[in-house]
Amino acid sequence: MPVDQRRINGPEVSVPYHIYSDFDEKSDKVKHDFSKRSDKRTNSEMRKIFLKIGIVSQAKGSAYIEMGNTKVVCSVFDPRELSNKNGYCTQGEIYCEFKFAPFSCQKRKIHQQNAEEKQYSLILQRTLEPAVCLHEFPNFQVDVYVMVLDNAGSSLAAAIMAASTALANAGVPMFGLVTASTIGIYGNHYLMDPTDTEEAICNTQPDKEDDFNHGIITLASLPQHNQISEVFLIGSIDTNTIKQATEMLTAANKDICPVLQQCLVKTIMKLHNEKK
Amino acid sequence: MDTSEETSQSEYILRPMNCELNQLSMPDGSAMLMQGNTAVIAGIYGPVEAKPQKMIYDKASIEVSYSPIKGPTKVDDRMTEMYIKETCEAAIIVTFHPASAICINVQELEDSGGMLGCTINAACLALINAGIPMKFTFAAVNCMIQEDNEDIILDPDSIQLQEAKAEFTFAFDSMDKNVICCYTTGCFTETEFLKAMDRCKQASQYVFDFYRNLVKKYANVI
Amino acid sequence: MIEAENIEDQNGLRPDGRRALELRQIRVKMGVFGQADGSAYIEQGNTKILVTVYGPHQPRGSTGRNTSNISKGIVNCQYSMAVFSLSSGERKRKPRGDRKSQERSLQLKHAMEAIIHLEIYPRSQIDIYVEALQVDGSEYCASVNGATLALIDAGIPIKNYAIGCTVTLINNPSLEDEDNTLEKGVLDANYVEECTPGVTLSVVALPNNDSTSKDGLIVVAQGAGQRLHLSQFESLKARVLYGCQDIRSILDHAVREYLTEQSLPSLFHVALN
Amino acid sequence: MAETVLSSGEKIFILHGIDADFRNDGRRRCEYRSMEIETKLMPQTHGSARLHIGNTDILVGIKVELDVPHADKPNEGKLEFFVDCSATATPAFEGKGGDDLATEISNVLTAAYQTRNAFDLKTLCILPHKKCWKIYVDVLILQCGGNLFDAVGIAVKAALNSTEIPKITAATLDGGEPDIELSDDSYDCIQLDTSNYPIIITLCKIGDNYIVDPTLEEEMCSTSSIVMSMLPNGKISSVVKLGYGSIQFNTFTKMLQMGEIIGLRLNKTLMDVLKEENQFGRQRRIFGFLK
Amino acid sequence: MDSQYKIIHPVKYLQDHLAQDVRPDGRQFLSFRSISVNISSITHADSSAIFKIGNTTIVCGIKAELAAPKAESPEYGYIVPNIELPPLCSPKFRPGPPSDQAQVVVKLIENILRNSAAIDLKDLCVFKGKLVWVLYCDLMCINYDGSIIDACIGALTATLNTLTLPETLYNIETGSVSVNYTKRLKFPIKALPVSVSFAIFNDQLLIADPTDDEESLCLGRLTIVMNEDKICCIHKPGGIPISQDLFLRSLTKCKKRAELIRSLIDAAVSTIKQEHLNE
Repeated sequence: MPVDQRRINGPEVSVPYHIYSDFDEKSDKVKHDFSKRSDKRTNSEMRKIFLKIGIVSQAKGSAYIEMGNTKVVCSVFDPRELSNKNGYCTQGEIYCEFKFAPFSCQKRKIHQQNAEEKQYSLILQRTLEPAVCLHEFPNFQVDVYVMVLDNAGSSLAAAIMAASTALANAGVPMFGLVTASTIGIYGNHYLMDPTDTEEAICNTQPDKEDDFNHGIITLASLPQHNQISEVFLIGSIDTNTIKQATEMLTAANKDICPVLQQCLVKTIMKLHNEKK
Repeated sequence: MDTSEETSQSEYILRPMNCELNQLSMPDGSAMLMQGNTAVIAGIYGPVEAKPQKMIYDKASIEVSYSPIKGPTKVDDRMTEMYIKETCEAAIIVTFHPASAICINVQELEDSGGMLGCTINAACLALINAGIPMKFTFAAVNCMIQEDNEDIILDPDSIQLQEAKAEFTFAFDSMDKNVICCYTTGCFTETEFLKAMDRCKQASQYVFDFYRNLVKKYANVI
Repeated sequence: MIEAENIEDQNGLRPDGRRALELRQIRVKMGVFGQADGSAYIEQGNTKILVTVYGPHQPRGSTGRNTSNISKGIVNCQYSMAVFSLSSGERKRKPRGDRKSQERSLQLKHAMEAIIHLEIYPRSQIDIYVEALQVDGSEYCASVNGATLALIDAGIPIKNYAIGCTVTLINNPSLEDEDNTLEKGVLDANYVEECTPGVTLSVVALPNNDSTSKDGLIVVAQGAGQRLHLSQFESLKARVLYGCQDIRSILDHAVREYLTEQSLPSLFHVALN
Repeated sequence: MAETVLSSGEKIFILHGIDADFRNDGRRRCEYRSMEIETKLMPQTHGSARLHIGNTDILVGIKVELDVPHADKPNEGKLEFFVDCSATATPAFEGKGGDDLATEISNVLTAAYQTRNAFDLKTLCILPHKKCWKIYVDVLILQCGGNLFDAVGIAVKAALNSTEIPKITAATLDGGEPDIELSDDSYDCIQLDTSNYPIIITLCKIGDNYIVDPTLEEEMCSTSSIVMSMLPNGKISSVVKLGYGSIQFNTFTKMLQMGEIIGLRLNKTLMDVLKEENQFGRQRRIFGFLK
Repeated sequence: MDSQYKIIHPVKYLQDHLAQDVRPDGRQFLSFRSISVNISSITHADSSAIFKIGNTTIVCGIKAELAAPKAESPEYGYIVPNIELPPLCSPKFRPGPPSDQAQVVVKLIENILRNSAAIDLKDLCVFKGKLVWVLYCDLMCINYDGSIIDACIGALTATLNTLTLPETLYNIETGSVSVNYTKRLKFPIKALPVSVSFAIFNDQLLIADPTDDEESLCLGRLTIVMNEDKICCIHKPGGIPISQDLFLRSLTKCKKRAELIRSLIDAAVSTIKQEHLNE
C-alpha cells in the first residue's frame, strides 16, 4: 500500500496488543452467562438514551446520542445544489457518511472508510429517505455526517436516531421521526440493545449446532406511521424468530419515539424562552 | 552575475548571499538564491486566471507549492508552503488583482540550514522580479541559541545547528521592521526570544540592502 | 503451464503446434447482448473478448463538455480486464484504471477513429466498451477485431475493417543456423510466446480486399523490452499484413453469415441450420 | 439497463398488470423467468459460472490463493467478494460509475455468506496462524435487465459449487516456516461443501403487491424491495431493504414468508440442475458466449 | 436582524463590533472563552479526553499498538499524532483526504510535542530492538469554532496524562509476547505544554482566543505554546506585521492563561485518579 503523504505515518506494521495471550494462560473465553447481562439489564431492557441537540454550532442541525457507552455525533448541513451529472433531478437527495472514529472500536480503524462503514452509510441513507420529504428540495442534496466516537454496540441504531433528530433540528421537512433499535439473537435468547461483546457473541455460531438461531437485527421504523423504513439482518435465523424479534423491535421503536420528540420540543422551548 | 564581493559587512553576520534573477524562462519572475550552501529556486506565475474552486472574488488568491529535493511532498512541506503563502499574502497588494491567482513555486536545491528563511527571501526576490505590486518587501533571518553557552548565532549552517537549543526564523517588513512571520523550534525563555528577535531585526537590514543592490544591478542590465 | 524454454521445439513448430504463420482458431458471435446498440464476442484461441457499442448519442459527462471539435463525432473507449481474466494464474487487483488499460483504451480509440465515418456524426458520441474475459496473448489485437465487429453490429458506417494482429520475433540464438521460419516472426502469439525475450509488435491495419495493395498501418506498439533492428521491420510488416489479410477474410465471412441469418425471416432460421 | 425511461402511463399499466397477477411478459407474481446457467466455462479460474436470465448476464470467476490468516482469526481462511459492474451493461457504469451498485451487491453477498452455518471459514485453514486458502469470488456484471441480486446470488453459488481447490498432500512446519506441497495431479482436488450455501431472493414491492424476479421496467415502478438470503436449511442469513420507500410491518412479514417458500424451491431446482450438468462430466462441450 | 446583517456583510459586522470595543460574542478583546475537560469517557481507547474551548470541541483518543522499532533507533517507540477535520465539524470541510490545513495543524502538533519534550520515546520501549509501543493519537474535531490548535494541545496533553499501558513482556528466546491485561502502568509525562492563540486585526489590535468567524476575517494569527515557564513554540505563519510590543502583551496574557488551563487539566486528571482509588 502506498504511504499516505498527507499524514504523519507510523511504522508500516503494528499490531494491537489484544491479540497476545495473557500472562497467566487462563481459558480466555469466558462462557457468557445469558441469565445476567454485564450491565445488569434484563434481556428485553434497553440502555438509557441520552440525547442532546445542537452540539455542533457550525452545523445547521446536529445531535449527540449516548446509549450506554455508545456515543454518536451527527450533523446536518444546508442543502447544496446537485452537480448536474444526469440533468435536473425532481427529487432531493440525502447523502450520508458514516464513520467510526479511529479509537472507537476494539480494533483501530483506518482513516478511509472501510467496507463496513460504506455499507452503514448506504443503510443510513435508505433509512432516512422514506422519512424526508425529498420533493421539497428538488435538485438539492442534504449532507448527513455521522461519527461514532465510541462503539459499545448498536451503533447503527444510535446513528439512525441521531441522524433523524439532527435532520429535524436542521429544519429539513420530514414525514416523521425515525427510530431504530437492535436485537441480538442467540438460540432462545433475545438480547435487546446488545453491547459490542454481546454483538460479537451473537455473530458467531457455536460449533456443531446447525439448527441454531444466531444473528443481529437492526430495525428502523417510522413509529408515527407504523412503517418499517429499514431492516438489516445478519446471521442465521428462521422466519418465525425474525417475526417475533421484529415485533419486539417495532414495539421498542414506538417507545423510543417520545424521547426524541421531547428532546426536540425542549430545545425549541429553550430557544423560545431565550428570545423572550 | 556575482554580487558576493559587494556585500561587505553582511559576510560577518550572515552567510554570503548570491542570487541570480530571471534564471527560468517560463515564469513571469524567478530567482535563484544561495545563502551559504543553502540554495533554492523560486518562480512566479501571475497574475493568472484562478481555478473556479480557489477563486476569491475580491482579491487574488495565492498558491504556493514547495518541492523538496527528493521524494514526494510531505506533511512537513505543507508547513513551509503555509509560511511562504501567508508571508507573501501580507506583502502583496492582493486587492489589485481580484479573482486572479498568483502562483509561487519554490524548489529546494540544497539544504544546509536556514531553509525556511531562504525560501521566503527567494520568494520575495522572485516577486520583485515578476513585478507584482507589494506593500513592502520582506526579509527572513534565521538564528539559533547554542546549547552550552546560550550564545545567539545568526544564520547558522547545518553543522552549527546540531548544537542548537532553539532555532528561530523571523521575517520582517521593510517599512517598520515589524515581524511578519515567526517560526521556532526548541524550548527557550522570553528574554532569549526577544534577544534573538532583536538580533535578527538588525541583520535583516543587510538582506534588504542585498535586495536593493541586486535590483540596482539588474535594472542596469535591463 | 509451459516453460519458456520449450519454445526451442524443433521442426519449426510452435509450442502449441502451430506453424509460424498460422493463426489460432477464431470464433465469433455478433449481437450477444440485447440491450446494447451493438455487441460482439470474439475468441482467438484462449483469448476471449467481449465488446459492446453504445451510440451514436448525445455526448455526456466530461467527454462532452470539453470538446473543441464539434464538427466530428467523439469516440469514447474503455478497455477493461476482468479480474479473473489472466491465464497466468494470478488475480488482477483492479479491472481498469491502471496505466496499461488506459493506454490500451487510447490506442483502441485511435484505431476506431480511423475507420468510423465520424464526419456524419457531429455533436455525438460513440461508446466502445471492451471487456477482456480471458487473456492469452494478443488481447489488444483481438479487442480491435471485436470492436470492429461490434461497430458493424451497431450499424455504424465504417470505412474498412480495422484488423489487429501481432507478430512476435522469437530471438533465439541457438536456432540461428537452422533455416527457421520461427526466427522471422510468428503471428498471433499466445501468452507464453509473448513472454519470450523477443519483441512483440501489435499492428492494426486496414487490409484491402485484394491482397496486393496495402493500406496504411495505424498502430504500431508494444516492444517487449528488446530492441528491434530496423532491417527486420519490413519483413515483420509483410508478415503481419499477411496475417491481417487472413483475419479479415475470416471476419468478413462471419459477418456475411450473420447478416444473411438476420435478414431472413425467422421462419427460415430452422431451415438454414 | 441502457437507459430506460418510463412514462407514468406505462408505470400504471405495469402496476395494474401486477394487481391482476398477470405481468407484462405473462408471468404471475411469484414466477421467475427461465434461466440459463453454465459452469466451469473458464479454464483459467478454479471455478466459474455464467448466468443468463432475461437480459441479465452475469459471469462469476473464482480464484483460490494461498494466504496468511488474520492475526485475530488464526484458524480461519478468507472469502472475499468483488463485484465489477462492467460498462458493457450501460454507459453509466463507465469508469467509477458502477462502484456504488457494486459495493451494494458485494455487501449483500458478504452478509449472506457470513454465518458459519452457511460457509465455514475454518475449512479453508491449512496451518493455523500460518497458511490458509483465500477464495476470491469475482462477479462481473455484463448486462443488467433487472433482478441483479438474485442472479448474482445464484451465479455465485453455482460457481462455488464448481470450484476445485488443489489438494494439499503435505503441510508441515519447518522451523516456524510453513511448507505446503500441492498435489501434482491437477484433477486431484477438493470440492467445497455447498450444501448450505445461501441464495438471494429479492421481493420487489410494487403498489400493494410484491413480486419476484422483476424486469428492469418493473424495478422502476417499485419504491422498496426486500433482499433476503435463504439458506437451504430454512434459515435466513441476511435481510436488507432497498429503495427509498418504507414498508408496513405486516407486509414485511408476509414478504419474508413468501421469500422463504420461493427461496427453498429455487435452491432445490438450482441444485438439481447443477447435478444434472455435472453428470455430463469433463467431456461436456462448453458454449460460453458462442451459443 | 442581527444574524442577517452578519450573513450579508460579515466584515462590516465584525468591524462595527470591534469599533465599539466589544466582540460579536460579547467578550472583551483579551478575554478567553470558558474551557472544559472530560477525561476517559471513551471506553475503547487506551486513554481519551474531550476538550472544549467555547464551542470548539476536540476528542482525543489514544490507541496503543505494538511494533518493531526502526533499525536506526532501536529503543525508541513511535508517537503518531493525527488530526481529523471531518466535514461533520464545519461546512468548510469536504470529505476526502486531509486538507492542507489539517496537514499544517498536525505538523505543528508534532513539532510542539517534540519541542516540549513532553514524552520520552524511550519510555515506549518494551524490548530494545524488538518491540516498542506505537501510540496512535487521533484528534477528532467535533465542532470547529476557532483556536483549534489550543484545543488540540489541550486534548492531547490531557489524554497523554491519563495514559496507561498494559504491562508487556517480550520473550527473547521464543519471540513470543505476553500481555498482562489486569496490570496497567502509568505512562510518564515530562511536561505539559499549553497553547494559546490570538488573532490580530488592523492597528495592532490583539484579540485572544478567536472564534472561527474572527479567525477567518483576521489579518494575522499568532499561537504561543508555553511549557511551564518556558516557551516551546511561537507560531506566526505570516499575515500583518506585528511589533515587539504586541509580542510582549500576548506573552503576558499567555502565561496567565496557561496556568489556568494547566490547573484545570491537573484537576481533571486527579479526579479521575480519585475515582480509580475509590473503585
